[in-house]
Amino acid sequence: MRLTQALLSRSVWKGPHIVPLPIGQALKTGSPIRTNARSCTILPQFVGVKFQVHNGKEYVAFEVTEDMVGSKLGEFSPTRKRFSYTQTKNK
Amino acid sequence: MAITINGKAFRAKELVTFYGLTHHDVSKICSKLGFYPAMRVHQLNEQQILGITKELADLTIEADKRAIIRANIALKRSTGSYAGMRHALGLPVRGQRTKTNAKTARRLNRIERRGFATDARAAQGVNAIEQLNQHLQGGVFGGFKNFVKALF
Amino acid sequence: MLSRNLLRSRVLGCTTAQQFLITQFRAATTSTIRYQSTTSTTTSTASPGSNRNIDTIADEEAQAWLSTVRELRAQYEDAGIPDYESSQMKQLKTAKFEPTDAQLEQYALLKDKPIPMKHDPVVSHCINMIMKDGKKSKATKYLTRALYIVRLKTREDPVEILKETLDKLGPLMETKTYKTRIAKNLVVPVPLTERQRFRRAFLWILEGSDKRRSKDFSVRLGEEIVEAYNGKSSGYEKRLQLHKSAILHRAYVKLR
Amino acid sequence: MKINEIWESVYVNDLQRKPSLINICSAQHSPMLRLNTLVRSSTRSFSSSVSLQAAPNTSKTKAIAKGFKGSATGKKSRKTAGSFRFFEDHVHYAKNREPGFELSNLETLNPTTLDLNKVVSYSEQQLQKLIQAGSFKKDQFHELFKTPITLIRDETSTMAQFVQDIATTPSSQNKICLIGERGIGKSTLLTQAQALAISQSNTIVIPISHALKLVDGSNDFFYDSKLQTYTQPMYLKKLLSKIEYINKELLSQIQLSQDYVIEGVTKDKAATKFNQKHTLSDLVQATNLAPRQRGRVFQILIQELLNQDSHPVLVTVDNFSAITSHPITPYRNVENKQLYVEELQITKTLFQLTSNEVSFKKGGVILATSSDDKPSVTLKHGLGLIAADPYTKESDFNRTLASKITTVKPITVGKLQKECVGKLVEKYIEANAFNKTELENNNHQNLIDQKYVLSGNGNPLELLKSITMYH
Repeated sequence: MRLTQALLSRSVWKGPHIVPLPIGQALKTGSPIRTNARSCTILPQFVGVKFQVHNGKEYVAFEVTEDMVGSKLGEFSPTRKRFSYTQTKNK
Repeated sequence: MAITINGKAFRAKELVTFYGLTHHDVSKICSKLGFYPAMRVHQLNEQQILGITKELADLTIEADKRAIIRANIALKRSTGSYAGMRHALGLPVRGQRTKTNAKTARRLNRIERRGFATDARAAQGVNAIEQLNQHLQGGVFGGFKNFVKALF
Repeated sequence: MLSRNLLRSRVLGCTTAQQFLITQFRAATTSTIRYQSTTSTTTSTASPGSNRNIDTIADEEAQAWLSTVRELRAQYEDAGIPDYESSQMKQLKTAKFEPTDAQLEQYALLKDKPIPMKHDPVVSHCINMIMKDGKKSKATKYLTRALYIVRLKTREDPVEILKETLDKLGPLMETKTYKTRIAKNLVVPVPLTERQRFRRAFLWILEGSDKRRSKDFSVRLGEEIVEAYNGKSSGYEKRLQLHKSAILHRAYVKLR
Repeated sequence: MKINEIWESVYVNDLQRKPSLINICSAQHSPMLRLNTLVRSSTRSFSSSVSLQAAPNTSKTKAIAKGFKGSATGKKSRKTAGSFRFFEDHVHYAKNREPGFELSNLETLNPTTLDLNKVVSYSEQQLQKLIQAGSFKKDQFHELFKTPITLIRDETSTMAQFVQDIATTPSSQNKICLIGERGIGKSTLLTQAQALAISQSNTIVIPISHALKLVDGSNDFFYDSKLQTYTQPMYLKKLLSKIEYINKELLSQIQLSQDYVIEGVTKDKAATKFNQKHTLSDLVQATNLAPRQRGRVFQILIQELLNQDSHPVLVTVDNFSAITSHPITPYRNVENKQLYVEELQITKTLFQLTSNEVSFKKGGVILATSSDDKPSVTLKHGLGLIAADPYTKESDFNRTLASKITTVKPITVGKLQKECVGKLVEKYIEANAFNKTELENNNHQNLIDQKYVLSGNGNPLELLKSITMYH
């Protein structure tokens, strides 16, 4: 990852965008965190936690790995489906 | 150097630019080797050319640079992020429209990104320094060196 | 002290007339009158904070200001709107220009003389042929520079040389094709006027100048004019071609 | 040798001054022809450390000069004909024109007889040296005449007085800067001062004809650790050869005051020794020195001239405003930081002279500004013409440089009187510079009145333009 990309997107003085989430609990129980906070920055503490992030319709589940740190939760929950043409409506 | 061309010292569109070499890099190399701003390519001597190749050897350019960029894209893909997905689909990554345009993305965005090739040999992964030497000894360089114009 | 109390009582009383005066007063004391200001002055005078400002002003000063304001008001009410129909105004409207004797004399002297032309007519014709996108001054610069080159190469008056060249190079006849409704088209030789001849000649010169090496158009043009003057321009072949074809079709010349 | 051959050989040989060719030119052809030879030679030549080390010039150089498009195989194909130059250069090049008119009965510029409002020419000796000094510029319409002419005006006497003063007083007291609008004659006055100094016969002239060349990055440079400054060998080569040509006899009269050893640049080149039997001329002419040693030669030359008091020294700088307008040069040091003008040897020496840090025992400095340069507050404030505005940008106002020219006296060059315009118009009529129709339609006085107005009430350049560039 290029450092600048993370840095350029947001003023440094603000720090990362942190949303209060029950991380400790999730780590203990291993239960997934269901959240709508797509804009929450993934912190190093999140590694190993399972998330279910809302994409506008449903909750997409994924597990945070080390490589994901620094990006947002929403990046891993795609909001759009690829258009595919179907011949009949009843299919 | 120079040969980059868009750099301050030697301007020659036809000569090679190296992938990953910025104007600032060129400026730094020229300053370090003591070239003056209006200097022209044909004024370089053997020693100075060696100096340039030495400087270039310390920079990540051409194949190395391409490898880095490919690795970055592969990482994004492997984490399953949105950016990685868009690369895989050959679509723009940063929210540009796709109804029209998006031609650059369609050309460039893929997991094994090629990067801009400076010439055929560069695309085949010929070592940068080898390439420079080839250009300086006859070949493309020989043909053009007399038509390199000063910056002014 | 009295006046200050008076003022204060007025401010607190807040009758409309009093408010107006105070408004004027405040505006004058801040030395800028804010006609367009959105923060209305009337509301600010009514606020208790404004009393503090008034307290700091000396009695005489306040009186002086108030009296001036009254005076101004009275003046404005007396004078009313300026009268644009007054005799002075009418005079200005209907005033006529009367030339002096000296001016008349000069007029008589210059009456029959034409205004001198900016350029020689042939030169300005050439300038117009060079001109692109209405950029006349640029075209003028090109031609004058070219003529300077001609001057240096020949050491003679370049305008004369240009005229002579155009005269030498310009074709005398041209062929025009008329459509007859029968099988064959009619090719008729037509004599050209001087302006037409110069036009064709100069366009050939421009054509020839494009084949020269300099990146500077004025240099290419200057050199081409000199060459054409010395009889070396490619335009002479074109001229010959035109003449040949005219002679070929001489049978069709309309003499009447 | 035909003229064309001479030109080609001069041009092709990298424009370097070849004594033999110069002699041929001077022997057979007009001075204007020589003027061009020398002006060509004053353009950049690849003769420095860099170019010496560079690959040898092959016949391809010739190909460029002649405008051929040569391929690597050496096959040449000529596609177009004619000159490849731009207007200014084309007009300046003797090959492209017939010899100019020779005005009869012109006196030469002479310090003893300076009649006001008189058109004069330069003497043969002055002309040769001035041409070599690069004093005649491209846009001065000298090509109208066989040899350059000049007008004696009010300011000429100021120059004459100045040249007299430098013969007796130290240079710290004689520093002037010519200012004025475009085309008003600043460079011409500078040339007149040089000519007067040359005819004074014991004045050493150091001419810097295009100050812009010092600071625009067009010459090579390197850091001379002994001198603690950046030197410009290519520029110095030209400057030293100019100084040597103009002051040949004078320099050979000045003996070195101490021994100098100039080291060879490589092991196989031995150090060159100069002792007190040698003169400055020997030093400047020394051919066996490496290009990298030219900075040292220049330093010794200036040092010796500062020490002596037998000969007055006149330093002239044309386009001086280029230096004050570009105090941060495009040259960069090893750390990729741009160099400040005072880090360069020649400009440093100039500012030492203007700020009285050093001073010739007898001598003076003439600076001439150019209106082509970006106007800078530095120069005007330095000369005391405008007050400093604390809000001026750093790029427009360099306080350090301004403080170094505070003791320089500004001399404003004014417009010509109508009388002078009349005198000049007469000469241009004589030289056939007018259009015929213009001469036919106007009487003499009428013509002068017209030209006076068209020249913006007496601007010489505008006057010339209104005559030659108006049809």
